[in-house]
Formats: sequence, C-alpha cells, structure tokens
Amino acid sequence: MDWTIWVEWLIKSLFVVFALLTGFAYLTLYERRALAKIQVRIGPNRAGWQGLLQPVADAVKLIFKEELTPAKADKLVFFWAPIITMVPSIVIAAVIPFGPTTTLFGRTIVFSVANINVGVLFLMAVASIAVYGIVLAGWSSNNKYAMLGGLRSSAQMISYELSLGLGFVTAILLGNSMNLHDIVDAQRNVWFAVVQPVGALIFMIVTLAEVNRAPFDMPEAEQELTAGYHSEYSGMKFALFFMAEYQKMIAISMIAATLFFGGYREFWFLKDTFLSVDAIWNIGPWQFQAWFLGPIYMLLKVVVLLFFMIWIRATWPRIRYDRLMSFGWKVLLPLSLAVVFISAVGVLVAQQFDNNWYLAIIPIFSSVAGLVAVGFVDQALRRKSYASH
Amino acid sequence: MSQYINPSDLTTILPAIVLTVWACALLVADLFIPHERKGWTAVLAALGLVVSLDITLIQAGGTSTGFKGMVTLDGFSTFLNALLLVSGLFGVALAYGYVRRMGLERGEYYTLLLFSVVGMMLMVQASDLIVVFIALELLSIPLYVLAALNVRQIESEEAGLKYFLLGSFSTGFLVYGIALIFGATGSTSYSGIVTAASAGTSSLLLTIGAALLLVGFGFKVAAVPFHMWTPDVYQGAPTSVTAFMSSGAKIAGFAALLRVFALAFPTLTADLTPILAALAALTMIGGNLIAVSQTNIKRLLAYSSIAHAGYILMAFVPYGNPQVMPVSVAAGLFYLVAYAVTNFGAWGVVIALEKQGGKGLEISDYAGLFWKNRPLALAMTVFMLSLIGFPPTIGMVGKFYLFRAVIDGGFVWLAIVGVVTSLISAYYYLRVVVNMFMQEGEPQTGSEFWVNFTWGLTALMTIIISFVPQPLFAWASSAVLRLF
Amino acid sequence: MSIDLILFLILAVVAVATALGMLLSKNAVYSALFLVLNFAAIAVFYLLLGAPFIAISQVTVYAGAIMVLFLFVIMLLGAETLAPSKVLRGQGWAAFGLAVVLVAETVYLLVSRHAAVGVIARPDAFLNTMDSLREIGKALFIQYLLPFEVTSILLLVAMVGAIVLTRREKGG
Amino acid sequence: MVDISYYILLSAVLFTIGAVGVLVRRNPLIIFMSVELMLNAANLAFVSFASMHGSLDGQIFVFFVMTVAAAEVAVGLALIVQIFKSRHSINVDEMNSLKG
Repeated sequence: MDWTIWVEWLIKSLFVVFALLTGFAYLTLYERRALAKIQVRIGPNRAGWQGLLQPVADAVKLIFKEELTPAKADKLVFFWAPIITMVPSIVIAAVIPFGPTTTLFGRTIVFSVANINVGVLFLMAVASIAVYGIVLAGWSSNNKYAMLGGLRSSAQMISYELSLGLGFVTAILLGNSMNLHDIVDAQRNVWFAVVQPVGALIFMIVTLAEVNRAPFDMPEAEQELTAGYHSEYSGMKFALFFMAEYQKMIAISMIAATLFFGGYREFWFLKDTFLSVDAIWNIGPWQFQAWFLGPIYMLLKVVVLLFFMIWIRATWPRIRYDRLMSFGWKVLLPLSLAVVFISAVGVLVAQQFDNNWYLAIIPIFSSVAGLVAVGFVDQALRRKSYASH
Repeated sequence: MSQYINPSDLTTILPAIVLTVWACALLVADLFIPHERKGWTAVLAALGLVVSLDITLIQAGGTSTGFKGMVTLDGFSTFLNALLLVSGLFGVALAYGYVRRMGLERGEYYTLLLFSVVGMMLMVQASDLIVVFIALELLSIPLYVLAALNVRQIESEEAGLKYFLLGSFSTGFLVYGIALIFGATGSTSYSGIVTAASAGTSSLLLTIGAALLLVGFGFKVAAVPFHMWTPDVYQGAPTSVTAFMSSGAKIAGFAALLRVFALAFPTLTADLTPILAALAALTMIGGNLIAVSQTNIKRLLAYSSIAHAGYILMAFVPYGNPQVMPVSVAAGLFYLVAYAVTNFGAWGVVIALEKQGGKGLEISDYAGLFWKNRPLALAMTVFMLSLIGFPPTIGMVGKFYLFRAVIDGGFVWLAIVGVVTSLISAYYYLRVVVNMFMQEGEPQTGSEFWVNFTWGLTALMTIIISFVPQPLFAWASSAVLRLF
Repeated sequence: MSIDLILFLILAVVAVATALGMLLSKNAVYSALFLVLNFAAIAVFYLLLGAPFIAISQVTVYAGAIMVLFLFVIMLLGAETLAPSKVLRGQGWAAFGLAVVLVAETVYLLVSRHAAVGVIARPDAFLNTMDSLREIGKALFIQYLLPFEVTSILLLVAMVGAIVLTRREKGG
Repeated sequence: MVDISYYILLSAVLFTIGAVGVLVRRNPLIIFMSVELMLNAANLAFVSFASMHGSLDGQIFVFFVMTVAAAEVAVGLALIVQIFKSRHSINVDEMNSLKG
C-alpha cells in the first residue's frame, strides 16, 4: 500500500464530511424557505442575500447558548448520546458512490470512500445502530417525556427496519450485486424505480420513518412529548441531534437515489450524449471523462428527493402512534415481502428466457400488489377498526 | 438429480415435513375456530400426529440419507419417531380437557406442541451437529412458551423463565462444544468427525468438545449435576405440558446423544466412559435421594424423572464396547419406551386429581383414593410399581435389560448402584400407594374421557408388555443394528 | 511484535474488559452497552479473520437488533437497577470452580496445541470478498438447505411464542 | 499473522466470563446477556477455526447461531416482560413462589 492511497482516502473522506456538513447547514435553510413558500410566508431572508447566511447565524447562536445537564441525568450517557447519534449519520455515507470509476493522474479512482462489496449490508448495519443515540438520549435524560420518545423511536425504527431491509433486497436482486457501484451501473438503461416502482415507494416511506421525519416524527411529537428524546438537550448537544437529523435526511436521500434512481448516472434521456458520465470530452488538447458530472447528477436527485420530504412535512398530519405501528407491520411488511417475491420471480424469468423485457412483469404485478394493499388500508379505515388490535 | 433438492431428501424426513406443514396449516385454521370450540384444534393436531405416525410406520425398514448427509432415516429413527409421535398424541390427549378446565385453552397450545414434536423428530434423525443444534432449539422454544402458558399463575411464568434461562445456558455449552469439535475435525457431520478422529488428530480438543456437548445435553435430559431447574419447572408448568416435556424432550435428547456418541465419538471411549458412568451413578443417587423428602406429587415425579435419566444414561456407559453396545442401546431404547408409557400414565393420574389453582397436588391429597375411585388408584399403583421396577410391570423388564447390558459391559458396580437406588426409590413410590390404600381422605377426582383413556391405556400397556416384552425388544434391537 | 499482534492484543483487551464490564455493572443499561462494545470488538475480529459478511451480520443482528431489544425491555420495565447480587446456594463457588477449570483448560489448550495449530493466512483483501459472499449463499442453499429451512420454522415458532406470551386472549 | 490459538484462548476467556455471569448474577436480563456473550464466544471460535481450516462451514454455523439467538431473544424477552407485568419484579432471588 503506497502513501497515495491514504491521500486519496483522506481527500474522499473530507469531501464526504464537508458535503454532509454544508449540506446540513443549507438544508435547514432550504427547508425553512420551502416550508414558508408552501405556507405562503417569506421565511428567513435577512441574514445575507436571500438569507444565505442564516445557517451561520444559527450556528453562532447554538454555540454560545448555555448547555444544561439535568441534575439526575446519567452524565456519561447523556454526554455521549448526541455523539452516538451523529457518527452513524456521517459514516453511512462512506459507501455511497458519487461518481463513475475513472482514471485520474494515472490512478484508477473509485468515487466512494470505501468501495466494499458488501456495501448494502454496511448500510443496513449502520442504519440499525443509528437507533442507539436516540434511545440512550431518552433514557439518560431522566425525563419521562424523553424516555417515552426514546422508547417510541426504538420500537418504530426496529419495526420499519424490516421493510427497509427488504427494500435493500429488492435493489440487490435487480442489481445482482451487493456492491453499490454495481447497482448504480446496472441502472445504466433503466432506473430501478421504473422496474420496481412499488419497491421504491415503500423504500421512501420507510426512510421517512427511519429518520423520524414527518409524518412519522413520533419520537419528538411536541403535543404529546414536549420535544421527545431531546427535551433536555440544549446548546451544542442539541445542535448535534439537529445536525444528525438533517444529515440522515441527506444520507438517506443519497441511498434512495443510489438504489432506485440511478445514483450518479445521468438521466435516461441524456444517455450516450456528451452529458453522460461515461462521455469523453475533448477540450483543446485535453481529453477526459466527464466524471465530474456524477456528483452533479447526484446532487440534483438528492435535492429533489429532499424536496419531497419537506413537501410531505408541510402537508401531512402526524400519524397516530398505534396506526404507525400497524401500518408498518400489517401493510408495509407484507407488501415488501410480496414485492421482493415478485422481483425475484421477475429476475428469474428474465434470466431463464434471457430477455430483459420479461422484467416488465415486475412493475405490473407489484403495482397490483400495491393497489391491493391500498384497498385493504382503505377498507380498514372505512371500518374505523384500523387501530384496534 | 438437482444440486439443490431431490425427492429422496424429502422422503427421508417426510413425517417431519408433513407434520410441519400440518402445524403451519393448523396455525391458520385455528384462527377460524371460535374460542369455545378450541377442542377442534386438538382433534386436528391429533389427526396430524396420526398421519405422520402412519407415514413413519409405512417407511419402517427403509434407510436413506438426505439433504447432503444432514439427516438419516433408519430403523433407529423410525423406532424413536414412532415413540415421539405417540408421546405427542398422549400430550394432546392429556391437554384436551386439562387446558379447558384450567382456563388455558388456546389454539396455539397444540400448534406449538406439534412444532416441538417436529424438532424432536429432526433431532432423532440428525446426522450433523448443525441439525442437532437447530432441532434442539426447535423443540425447546415451544416448550419454554408452553411452560409459561398459565399467565394466571406466577409459578408457571417463573417456570418458563427458569427453563428458558437454563435452557439457553446449556445451549451455550452445546454450541461451544460443537465449535471445539469443528476445530478439532474441520467438520460437523458425524461421518466427517469420525473420519478426522480416526486419523488421530488433536484428540484433546475433540474430548473437551465432546464433554461440553455432554454438559449441554445433560441440562436437557436433566442429569445430575445439571438438574437444578427440573423440579421447579416441572412443578410450575401446566401439568399437561410437564407430562409431554418430561417424556418427549428426554427421548429426543437421549436419542441425539446416542447417535452422536455411537457414530461420532467411537474413538473417545477411554476418556468418556468414566465420565458417563459417574454421571449415571450421580444422577441415580441424587435423583432418588432427594425424591425421598418430597411431599408434592409433581416435584416427586420430577425427581423421579431425574433418577430415570440416570438409569437411561447407564445404557450409554458401555458404548465403546462393540460386543455389548447393540444390546445396551437396545436396552436403552426399550427403557425409553417403558419410561414414556409409565410417565404419561402417572402424569395422567396427576391431571385427574389436579384442581384449579394448583390444588390437589400434595401426596396427602391422594389419601383414600382407592376407596373413592378404584380403577384410578389401581392404575397409579401400577405406575408406581413400574417406576420402582417391580414385577409385573414394563419398568421391571426395562431395568432387567439395562442391568444385564451394563453387567455384560463390565460395570457391575454401576448395576449395583442401580439396584440399590431402585430399592431407595421403593420407599417414596410406595408411600404414594400406601396413602391411597391405607389413609382416610376424600379425594376429588375429575373424569375426562381422554385423560381416563390415557391412564387406562398406559396402565394396560405397562402390564401387558411386561408379559410379552420380546417383540418390542426385538424391534428395538433391529432398530439399533441398522444404526451401523 | 507484528502490527497484527498488537492490533489483536488491543482488541482482545477491549473485548475482555467490556465483557467484565457487562458482568460487573450494577446498572443493566451499562451492562447492555458494554455488551454492545464487546460485540463490536468481536465484529472487528471477524474482519481480521477474513469473514466480512459475518462481521457485518454481527453488527446488524446483535448490535442492531438484539441489544436494542434488550435496551428497550430494560427501559420499558425500568429494570436498570435491581437488588444487588446475592450469591445463592453456593453458586458463587460453582462459578469460581467453573472459571478455574475452564481457564486451566484453555491454558492447557494453548500450551499443548501451540505447535499444532496453523497460522492464519493474512486475509489480504477482506474488502473484496464478493466471491465468499456468493459461496456462503450457495452453501446455505445447497449443503445447508435443511438447517436453513428449519431455521425459518424456528423463527416462526419464536414469533408465535412471543405473541402467545405477551398477548392475552380477548376475555381471557 | 496472529496464531489461531490466541483467538481460541480469547474465546475461551469470553465464554468463561459469560458462564460465570450466568451463575453469579441474579437479574435475568443480565443472565440472558451473559448467555449471549457465551454464544458470541462460540461464534468467535467457529470463525477462527473456519479460517484455520480454510473452509466456510464455520461461518455458516455462526450464521445459524445468530438466527437462533435472535429467536431465543424474542421468546426470552417476551417471558421477562410477561413476568414483570404480573409481578413488577424480575429478580430471580425473589422468585420464591417455587422453593429453590
């Protein structure tokens, strides 16, 4: 191992961390402005041009705020909980590819911090330990509201993790690999969101629950639990939770983009044009691959996906907790199982006949399954016994 | 021939597959059976057991291996699977009225029982330690749940928890033992182990592994000194569950142990025989001595079952001696039948006398039973005599075969320990009998057809087989011979 | 001392220390957290031993699911601190004896087998083991098909069991 | 290059700590965690031996042990929750409705 690989790793890691941190800062602004527009308000526009310096102002405020630690709190865990929440939200981005493999300065560069072949499993592992921070924050605060928030979040995240994992399985089946680079490359011709629309939809619903966003933001439902697991947090420690939430949003959008929306690859109508990430540009004496388009496409897709999250927050009421749980277990989980089964059958049939058009049975049958599920929910809601056990 | 699965794989474990599918279907069917008619679930469960038993008997005489050598079908497995399925039937019969009377009636009771039987059958057929491990869990987990089923009685829940904690503790030993065996031989299949072991590599790791395996199984079959959980669990669990698990789990545990030791560890005789002999002696002495001071019939029978684990363990002691071994294993199998039949009968009588809230379980509650309900008292007498090993009962015949095998194997002292402890046991078993005949009392007995049927049938079997033991013993012997 | 050995020793110290921490903590939450750290250390060992799939499964299953459930139950029941340990019926001595025996055994194992056991080949590129992943998949569905299927039944039974235990029948 | 016997030694030490934990602690949750530690020690031994033998079989076994552990946890925690609901105490010492 020569020293250049360390330099490469360092640069890539710094890039990812930097992207997430600035992304977080401007996502807050983005959200506030977008929410304001939806609610016909103006939103923060005073600090700097169009409020672009607002995140800086927020940061200064949070840093100088007094930090309180409840007297009967478990000091050690109370201190570590925000950090434990924060770290997975950054680490999870390590395996996400943000550009095609290319040759730069005579070296082959892979555009992800860690190009591991069990990348999807890595995502699963990190997603599954993300719950610790919230649970521990809730417990260590020695506050009933915080505790209930922590309990709710752990139950909610564990429940929705099943459907999340099945969403990963769908992508693995279609991409025939657990390596995220391979999965992205397999979407060269058609996005998995097109092949498996129901799977993509389930995945996006589940990610909302995994990052505790509206309408699944039970752990911090203010009418019921004050501020949930971070009721007792203030100052920088609160800022860490805040950061973690928005970074998770970004990371999970990146994952959704990678698994279902072609990741860093160009949009389908740009295939084989000079705007494709595989295109070779000739500018004067230089000839190079347009790899730098990869991060740009990724950014575009992430921004759109984030907008959907914000849009949902602006327009949807919070779901009642018992309904949230029955929705996860009784609707999403069976539907995800059906979707995985249909995908597996479709892939198998396509392989048997060696004709990718047979993959068309996947969207057809899974849409039927999805409609059946919607029908069941509708029936249950009509009978008003949806929540009863 | 597919590389994944072949018809011969399926036929090898066909009875278990049928029972599994039946249990899954029953799980669904139970949803449509109204709460007042849960008896139907029991009937359907019994039907499944009968179908599976039918297939087992049709398959009798066939031998095959399946699933890449993971399971074996042979005379040994047929014999024990039949015994396990009959135990399952007795388990359902005893539960049928009991769970309703005690207010425990839930459809899942029977489903879990069926799954437990599937685990036992797989354990009997396993020829790879990985299957032994998973089958053991499959038989145990339903039993943990069933033991804790009576949510109205804290004893039941505590029994479930204790059983669970000790059970998973013993699983830890089992898994570590398998890990060491795998390390020593590079394989978990019996044939792989024996191939590697006879090549003479690293026998120390293998010995430690086998010893840890023995510890793990020791917990499951309740051998002293791994028996601490038994009395509490047997007492706390609903009696119908206790009856089933004291027979079924023990049969499956001993069957797997027999197969593992006979097939995988023939090279370890020198190291393991003394341990086994000591274990058997300790179990007989310990179980019988503590039983003397018991006043609760469930605890008494619990210690009695510990003591009988000791007697069955005697069958293992000469396993390294190729001349004696077939006979001793046959004796072990015969004794398992004797124990199962007698045990179900005795627990059936206990169920007939048990009242709501754990009443009617003291030995003094049996006072005067003979004058109140003669058939029941006579049946109980038969079972007590059989547990002692007194003629004319199946227990006597079983002990006779066992002691003969052990003496043939050159362990006269062990046979003497067996006889002496049997004499000790006569004291406490006869105390129950004396209570029934000589004391004054007003015992209340329930009368449910299937419970009566169970104790009646087992009492008849206990006596009849003792007069004509040869066919059964011949079957057991042939079963054993096909093991090799 | 090679770098590998130093790494091993550091991790081994972490693993043993966290295991002891689990054992000695008064507070069940701390016990659970120590155990999580222990599982993480063991996951790193799996990586060193060239088993990345197992390592990641370890994190997902043990740290991500099992221990979260433990924490959940501890918090739900408020069972953080129960009465201090009382040693019952000579179990302490039994434990001490067991510990001595097992440690003696392992030391003996170490000394006696030191010559016989092999040295692990350095798992060169543990990052690139898609092949081993495929191999594991194939092994599960060919050689170990039966245990795999039985495991699914086992999970079903566990699920039914847990529901039977925690959910009372209506009116029951 | 670490000698495989170090790994086995480590796994034996962890197994012992787990076994001692089961015997000396009275809180069923901690007993249960100790059991999990024992299973993990066995898993470590399995993976070490698999790497020594150069075979995947040991890793497969670990996979099964993990699944079984998950099943056990589901049932075990359900039992503990159930007892707690009816007793509000889960200390094994206080379980004296059954004599020792």
